[in-house]
Amino acid sequence: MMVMLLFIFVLAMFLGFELISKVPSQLHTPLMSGSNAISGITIVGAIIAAGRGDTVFTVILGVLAVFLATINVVGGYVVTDRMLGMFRHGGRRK
Amino acid sequence: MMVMLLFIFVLAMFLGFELISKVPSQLHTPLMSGSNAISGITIVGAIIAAGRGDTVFTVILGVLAVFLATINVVGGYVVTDRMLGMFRHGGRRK
Amino acid sequence: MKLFIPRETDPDETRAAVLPQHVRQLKDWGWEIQIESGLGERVPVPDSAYEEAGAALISHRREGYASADVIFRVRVSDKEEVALMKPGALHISFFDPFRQPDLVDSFAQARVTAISMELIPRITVAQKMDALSSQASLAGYVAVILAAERINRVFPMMMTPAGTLAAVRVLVIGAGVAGLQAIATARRLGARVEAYDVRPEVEEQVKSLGARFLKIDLGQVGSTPDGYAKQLTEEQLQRQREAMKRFCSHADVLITTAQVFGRRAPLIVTEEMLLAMRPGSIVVDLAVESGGNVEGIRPGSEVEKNGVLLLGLRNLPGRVPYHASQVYGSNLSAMLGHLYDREKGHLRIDLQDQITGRCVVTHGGQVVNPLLKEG
Amino acid sequence: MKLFIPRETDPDETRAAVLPQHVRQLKDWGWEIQIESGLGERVPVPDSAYEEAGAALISHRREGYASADVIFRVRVSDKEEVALMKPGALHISFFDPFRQPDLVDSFAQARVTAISMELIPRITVAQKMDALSSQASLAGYVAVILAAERINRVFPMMMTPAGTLAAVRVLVIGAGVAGLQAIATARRLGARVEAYDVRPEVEEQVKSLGARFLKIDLGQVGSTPDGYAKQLTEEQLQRQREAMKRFCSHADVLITTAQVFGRRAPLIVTEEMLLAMRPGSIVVDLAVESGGNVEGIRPGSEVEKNGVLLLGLRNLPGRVPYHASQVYGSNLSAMLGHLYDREKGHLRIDLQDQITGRCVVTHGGQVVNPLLKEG
Amino acid sequence: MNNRVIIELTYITAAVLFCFGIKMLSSPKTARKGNLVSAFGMLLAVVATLLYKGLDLRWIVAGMALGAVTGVLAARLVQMTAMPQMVAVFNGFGGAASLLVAWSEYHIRQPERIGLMPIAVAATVIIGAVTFTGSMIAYAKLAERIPGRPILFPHQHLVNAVLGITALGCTVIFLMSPAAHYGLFLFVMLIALVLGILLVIPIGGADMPVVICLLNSYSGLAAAAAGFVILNNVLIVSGALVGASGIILTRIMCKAMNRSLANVLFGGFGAVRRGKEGYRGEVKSLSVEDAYYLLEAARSVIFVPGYGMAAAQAQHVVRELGELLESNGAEVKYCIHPIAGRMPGHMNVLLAEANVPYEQLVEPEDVNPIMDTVDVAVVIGANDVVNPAARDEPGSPLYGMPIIEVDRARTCIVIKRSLNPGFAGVDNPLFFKPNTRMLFGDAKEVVSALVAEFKEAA
Amino acid sequence: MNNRVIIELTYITAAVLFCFGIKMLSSPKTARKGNLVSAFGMLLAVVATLLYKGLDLRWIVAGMALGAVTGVLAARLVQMTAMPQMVAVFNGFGGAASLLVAWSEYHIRQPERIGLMPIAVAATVIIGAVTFTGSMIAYAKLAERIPGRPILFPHQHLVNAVLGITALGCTVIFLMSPAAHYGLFLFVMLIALVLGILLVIPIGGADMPVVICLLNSYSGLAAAAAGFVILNNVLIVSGALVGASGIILTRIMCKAMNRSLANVLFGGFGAVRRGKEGYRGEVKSLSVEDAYYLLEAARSVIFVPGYGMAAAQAQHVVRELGELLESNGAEVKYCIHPIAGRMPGHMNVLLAEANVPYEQLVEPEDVNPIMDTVDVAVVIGANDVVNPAARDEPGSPLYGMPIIEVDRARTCIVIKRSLNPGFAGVDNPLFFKPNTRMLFGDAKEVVSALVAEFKEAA
Ligand SMILES: NC(=O)c1ccc[n+]([C@@H]2O[C@H](COP(=O)([O-])OP(=O)(O)OC[C@H]3O[C@@H](n4cnc5c(N)ncnc54)[C@H](OP(=O)(O)O)[C@@H]3O)[C@@H](O)[C@H]2O)c1
Ligand SMILES: NC(=O)c1ccc[n+]([C@@H]2O[C@H](COP(=O)([O-])OP(=O)(O)OC[C@H]3O[C@@H](n4cnc5c(N)ncnc54)[C@H](OP(=O)(O)O)[C@@H]3O)[C@@H](O)[C@H]2O)c1
Ligand SMILES: NC(=O)c1ccc[n+]([C@@H]2O[C@H](COP(=O)([O-])OP(=O)(O)OC[C@H]3O[C@@H](n4cnc5c(N)ncnc54)[C@H](O)[C@@H]3O)[C@@H](O)[C@H]2O)c1
Ligand SMILES: NC(=O)c1ccc[n+]([C@@H]2O[C@H](COP(=O)([O-])OP(=O)(O)OC[C@H]3O[C@@H](n4cnc5c(N)ncnc54)[C@H](O)[C@@H]3O)[C@@H](O)[C@H]2O)c1
Repeated sequence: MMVMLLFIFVLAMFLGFELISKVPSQLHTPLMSGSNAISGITIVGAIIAAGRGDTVFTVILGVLAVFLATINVVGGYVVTDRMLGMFRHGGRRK
Repeated sequence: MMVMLLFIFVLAMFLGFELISKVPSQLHTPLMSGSNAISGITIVGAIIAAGRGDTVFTVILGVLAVFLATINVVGGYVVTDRMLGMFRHGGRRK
Repeated sequence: MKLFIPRETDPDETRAAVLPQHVRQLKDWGWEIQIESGLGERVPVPDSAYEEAGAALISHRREGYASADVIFRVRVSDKEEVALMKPGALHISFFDPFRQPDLVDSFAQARVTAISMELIPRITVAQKMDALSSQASLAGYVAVILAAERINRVFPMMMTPAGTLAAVRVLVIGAGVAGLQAIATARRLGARVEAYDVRPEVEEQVKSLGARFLKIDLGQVGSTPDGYAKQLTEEQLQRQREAMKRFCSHADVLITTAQVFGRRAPLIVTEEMLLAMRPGSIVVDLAVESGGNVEGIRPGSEVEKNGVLLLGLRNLPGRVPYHASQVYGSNLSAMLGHLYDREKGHLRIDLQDQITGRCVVTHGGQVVNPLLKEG
Repeated sequence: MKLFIPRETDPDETRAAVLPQHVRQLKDWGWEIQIESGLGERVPVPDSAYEEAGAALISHRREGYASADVIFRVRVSDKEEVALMKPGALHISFFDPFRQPDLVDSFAQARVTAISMELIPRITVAQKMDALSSQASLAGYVAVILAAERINRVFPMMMTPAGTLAAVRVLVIGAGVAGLQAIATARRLGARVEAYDVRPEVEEQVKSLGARFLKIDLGQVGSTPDGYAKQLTEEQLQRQREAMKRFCSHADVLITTAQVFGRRAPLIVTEEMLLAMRPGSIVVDLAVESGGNVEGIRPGSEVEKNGVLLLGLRNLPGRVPYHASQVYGSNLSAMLGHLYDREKGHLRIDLQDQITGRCVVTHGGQVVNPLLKEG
Repeated sequence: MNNRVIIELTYITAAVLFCFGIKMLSSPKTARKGNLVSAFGMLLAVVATLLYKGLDLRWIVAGMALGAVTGVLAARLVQMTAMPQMVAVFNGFGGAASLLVAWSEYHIRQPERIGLMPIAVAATVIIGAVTFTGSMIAYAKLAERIPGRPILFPHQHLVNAVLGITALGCTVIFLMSPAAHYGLFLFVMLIALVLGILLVIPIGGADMPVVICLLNSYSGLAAAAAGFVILNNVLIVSGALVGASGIILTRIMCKAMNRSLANVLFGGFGAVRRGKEGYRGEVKSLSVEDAYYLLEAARSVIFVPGYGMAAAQAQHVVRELGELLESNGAEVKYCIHPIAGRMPGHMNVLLAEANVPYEQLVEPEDVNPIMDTVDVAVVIGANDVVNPAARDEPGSPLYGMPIIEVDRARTCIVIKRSLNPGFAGVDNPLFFKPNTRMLFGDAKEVVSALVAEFKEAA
Repeated sequence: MNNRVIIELTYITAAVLFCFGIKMLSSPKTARKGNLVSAFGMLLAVVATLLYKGLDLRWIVAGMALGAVTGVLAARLVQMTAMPQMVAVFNGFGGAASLLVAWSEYHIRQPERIGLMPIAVAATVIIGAVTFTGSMIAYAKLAERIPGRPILFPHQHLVNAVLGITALGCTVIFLMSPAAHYGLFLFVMLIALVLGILLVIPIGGADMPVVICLLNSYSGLAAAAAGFVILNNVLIVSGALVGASGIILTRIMCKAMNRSLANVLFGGFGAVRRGKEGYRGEVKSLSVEDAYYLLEAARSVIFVPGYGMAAAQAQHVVRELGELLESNGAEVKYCIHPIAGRMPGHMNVLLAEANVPYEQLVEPEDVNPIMDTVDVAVVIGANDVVNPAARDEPGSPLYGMPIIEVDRARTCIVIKRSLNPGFAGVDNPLFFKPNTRMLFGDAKEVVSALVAEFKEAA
């Protein structure tokens, strides 16, 4: 099981390296911000941790995690979209 | 388990699509032949099938599979190497 | 069939109607070719070269005229010469029949078929016989070379240890065939080139040669179906001159090529504009033979006015006589090829043909050209 | 300090030693500037333009000479003029002191410091005063324009409906400053250009302009530390002529620029080679003033030989007098700037200086130039 | 760490090496090394597998030794020209091996109910079988054991469809209770073997490389499917990699032949359609990328510039494209029609400015006689000068004018912004010819994009 | 299919959407859509997770609602210029969330012995903690809550090393019997939090974007590690994707700043070295790719052509590069030194041939005064005309000659084949200046390669 997860991890890393190769400088920040939003995927773990309700303490940790991860996810996507929306108009590429 | 295998399968497919994008025409055949050799990875399955020795029939099937897969693997790599060796010298790119 | 090519009699004419390469080509068609001795003297191509190509040399043009089925010339023959030709003969040359009604009549009376190279329609299939284009293109080139030779500076920009030499500014008015070639040549030499034309579609063509197109709003201007420009109204001309004044004052070299088919060339550059130009500037007028675009220019001469040199030289293609003869000869051969049926070995003047019908002036003792019949 | 610029007396000279822009610059340094009326007449630049720039106009050169600390000229002053100058004055011009020992003596006797623009060393820091280069570069351009104006064909290849016009083939012999500029100009006009030079490092430079370099194996040829070519042995010259014959016969335009510093120009193109050329070809010899590279060429004239036009015109830069004066004036100003200490407001002739030491001919009543003292 | 973990980690390493190998194989500089990298990965995978406890190695080693010797000999002795068919054979063996692996697993495990394993078995067997016989036919065609031309028989379509549906139906029944239907299993295998033959036999010999490439992708999928059967990661990953990259490669190869995959596979069927409504035939436009593949594979290219090149000021990029094609090994000429452009010598001025050597400029008379041997003619903003109506249609206003007969080139790419006529205002049947491809857009932009494609691939 | 399988399949879909999202985000045309695609993937993943049986949704929904509102408000209300620090905050929260997830898992499971789970817990906590505090410091610096300049204190290096080793040691002890060492666990977490602060605080504000990008990569790794803790595929895949692509992006950003990552991270430490042995200082050469990143990010570029451009006949590609830079938004000029080349006007002829408009040609007098504002000066085969010795060294044979003072540009890229001197035979101290980068090679080849980089990225 663990080995398989490792397999998945390695493949995903490889894919991550392949996916982006050349990025125009004005996209550096949006790309960073967009992939930062993806790293908020930890929200999945947070939901599970919070939802299982094993102990009060873990629920607190979990809900806090959900809260923080949600900010990361939602804020990350919205801010990225805002940045990209700017380019559309005032940007230096038509 | 199966789901995880599927996950691996999907990631690998994705990676396969990403890996090659533009191939000069003189490399078409070598690339085909080289990746054909990789598809001989089924030799791993063949070895297992042949080695477990469950029934005579499956051993026969397995050994036949090992034989065929080995031809695929060994022949594939050697023939690819030969093709690529040709380019080095007489090839139209220096 | 017999072809005769007399030498040109006009003292200004340096071109020959054909070069040895054309003689060779027509020989292949089975024609008999006579040339008057000295035909290529000013090109220069020696008589011997024509002989080698298969032409027979004669020293009296009289014989040639008398026996020839076809006569090639650069400039049209005069009345006396026409009288020598045999009836049914074909004479191909530049003609300008509108200004020479008498000569047209002589051709008709002598029952000589006259083709005017100026009247060949400017359509795609007729391009290979389009002598106006081929000569205009050379004239455009020569105009720039002349200006470069006469002007007191170098054309290209040069950044040198002793300071930057500014590029010469060339203004081309009228970007037809000659104008475009002038633009191209000036650009090659590194000048800053601007151009102006009344026809709006020319803008793209000018830009395709890397020059700037000047726009003047004149309201509605059309072009005839043949691609020639229509004449402007006096008011439009006036507006054009106003705008032009400013452009001219910046130019070191001004080349004008504006013509309107069948009429006097429009007067575009006035004395006043010339005065605004810097001393040492050059003006070349390619329309000088049809009246000139520049006020005060004298056909056939170079005059200086307030330090500006006005070049009104005639026959600019004649300054590159070798190439001019080469393309003109090819135009003539192409015209003959169009009329001549190589299978049957005879000439066919089909007045219904879209090319022949437009450029034949007289045929069978009649003035047959629709343009001449109208006017 | 006072600067005087007389007008040129040589009837062939169209250039002026300075243009108004230089007057303006020197005024900024605090100099007082006098010019002889008519200085820019043939450029043409009117006297008024100089006056506007701040020069004082005088009509008698005598006064000018008498009071000037510095005199700028294109061509060197003659003995009578030298006699008018005040001792200690500085005279900057082209000079050619090797051929005029008497004049050198006059300068020495008059205690006038004479600087010869020809003797400025060809090192990187001296480039802005290098008048030989700046004029040679213009000459190279003019040579091509002259050829284009005179030849009977157009330079660029054109594929036209009336056949393909072959590009003119230009052969440039001697690819120094003038030769390179000739190559560049001919290439711009679309010619096929080939070039030849004895110095092997020139090959790369020729190719950098898109022309073909012709190689002739001559064995060992060197160049002086200044970058000038060494003289060839008679045997080498002979071998060169042999190979050259073939190249010349293909050329429509032949431009020669080969010079050897301080000696007669090498004779490269013989009568025999000229005979091999096609009628209508053009030969331009830029070395004509130092003896000519072409046999039978006559300095200052255009002669036709077997249909080949030999241009031996002198003073080619003088045919673009405006730009020629501009760069020459800048060279003079740069030279003066090198000698003049703006802080202290006086001239300093430092014979140890790597530039000054090489180009000063006479100073303090003595002939000080090392080259002249040797020979 | 236990044996199992070591094996799995080695598998991961092998998979990574395969990734690198394929990547490196697609660039000329690293291709040979890439093949070695991937071979090393394979070695690791095999060695790791041999570490499995409880394997009886005797037979395995025998089979491997025999296979290795056969493989090396075949690969070494085959003639250069026969390599493609060799690859087909190898590929077929790979498919067969996967089939056998799945069969043997099925034979032992005899699953009672539907599940992923029996599904995987069925998939492996069908794909493996088609790969095997298909590859063998491809081999036979290339080796000319059977005729290379498309072999057609009546109702081919129908027969294939019936066979396919039968196979599918039987598979479904089989999957209901796999263990109970050994016979059906064998029947499906048989049908798949026959299908492999029938699918490849109507395809022409010239298209075989594409078919082999596709079958190669299949054999990868078969291996992946076999991976699902025996629950083995490395099979799944490697098989999927090959399956995916094989499909991409197939697409690339089709483009280089200016064909669609469907056209390759089913081209043998049906009569060739021929429009008869004048020029209003079919206009086939292509993408810049497709044009790149065409040009990349071309050995001789002729550019035909016209007024559009001038208007777009595309001369510099055109010359650049020409240079790239030359360094790619193609012979490149620029054919200049005397009336191209809007003034005599228009094209000359521009091409001279862009430094195209005079030697590369040719006239229509030089090119027309050898036009049939030209791989690709690229018309850049020209129109009237390449209008075949001037040659073929006595009624046309252009009739009689000599043209550049690009319609006779193997392929003709026409770069212009629309189907609008040129200066003469005459419609151009060239745009509707079967071997013409329209590449719509501004000449400069389009040619720049082509240049970019070339540079990217370098 | 059971609930579990549906969830997992949805996770697969989400992972695929993330892949597409990241890919699309890296191209201007598709970036915005890419962000939406990835957001949709996230939605799927969240919804799927909520389907898990037995989850108590009340608290979760509350936390999510609150988080969503906060996130939207923060993202909407923040000023354009403050976006980067906002991203830093979000990123820190992500790291903290991963930390909390691992902590809670550890709290419940209390593993007795070493194993993958406790290892993953330790990794998550350490990476998550560093990400959290590091991001907060980055935020504070950018928002100027604390000074943006590098904050240095004595023995910084040593302190960090001691802390790092302590954390490592404690982690090892902790891993021996994790359940028994709750205190140690908290201690390690604390150290990691402190380390995050110490690592970022000495880095200058201008370098913060790179740091945030790196921390973003870390938070991806933290998520992946958390995935190992709770054995969840989608966390592992997404986290690994972000971890890997974040590192690539960090590298790209460093290159665009002409810095190495090490230089960014540790640049604050140590004194700036300064060579004093004449020109024999350090020559820094750079690759074509690095030069691309520099040029891509430049807003003003000056080309200085010299004889080498002529010799290589590189004028056409130079103009092309100029055009590409312009369409990339940079202001481009060509500064021509009067003596460049081997004849007066040599550069003019060539650039005119290549169609560089006269308007873009400038003289040294125009450029030198504004040289400090030029982002990149590209010297193409020039040498003597850019030799600062002519300005600085009275002993030099070139002394007194005006030069183009490219050494004063922000960055100067010199393209030539070697360090050999030019026509004047004088060595050039420019090549050893700190802001000079040598790009060795034939001018035409190098500039073509740069052009290719630009086209590839388009
Ligand atoms: N050579 C001469 O001396 C001369 C003089 C005058 C007239 N002509 C006439 O001009 C014609 C010359 O033939 P040709 O084939 O060169 O030109 P053409 O027949 O006029 O065709 C040019 C084509 O270029 C396309 N085009 C225009 N701008 C473009 C752009 N920016 N990008 C891409 N394509 C563009 C146009 O199609 P889209 O609009 O679809 O893009 C047009 O169909 C002949 O008919 C000739 O008679 C020649
Ligand atoms: N303008 C004139 O009229 C004139 C006339 C004669 C002499 N000069 C002299 O020429 C010099 C001009 O200065 P400059 O800066 O233009 O040239 P430069 O100082 O001569 O330097 C040219 C540089 O280009 C490099 N180079 C040569 N071929 C190359 C290639 N294929 N690709 C890349 N680089 C190449 C060489 O370095 P690598 O070998 O390392 O590549 C060389 O250092 C001055 O010293 C001037 O005095 C000028
Ligand atoms: N299809 C063909 O084969 C073919 C061949 C040759 C020419 N043509 C067409 O015919 C056109 C005219 O050819 P041309 O050069 O012999 O024309 P032209 O010599 O009659 O006139 C020269 C130019 O002057 C311009 N002009 C006229 N009045 C003007 C004014 N007041 N101010 C400014 N410009 C003025 C005209 O527009 C024309 O461009 C060409 O441009 C071309 O389009 C077509
Ligand atoms: N560093 C500087 O600042 C600077 C400035 C100007 C010139 N220079 C150098 O000085 C060189 C010479 O300049 P120039 O043009 O005044 O030289 P030049 O006028 O003395 O001679 C012209 C050319 O003729 C060539 N030549 C001589 N004999 C020949 C023969 N028998 N056959 C063929 N060619 C022959 C010479 O090699 C030279 O290239 C230049 O090429 C340049 O390298 C340097």
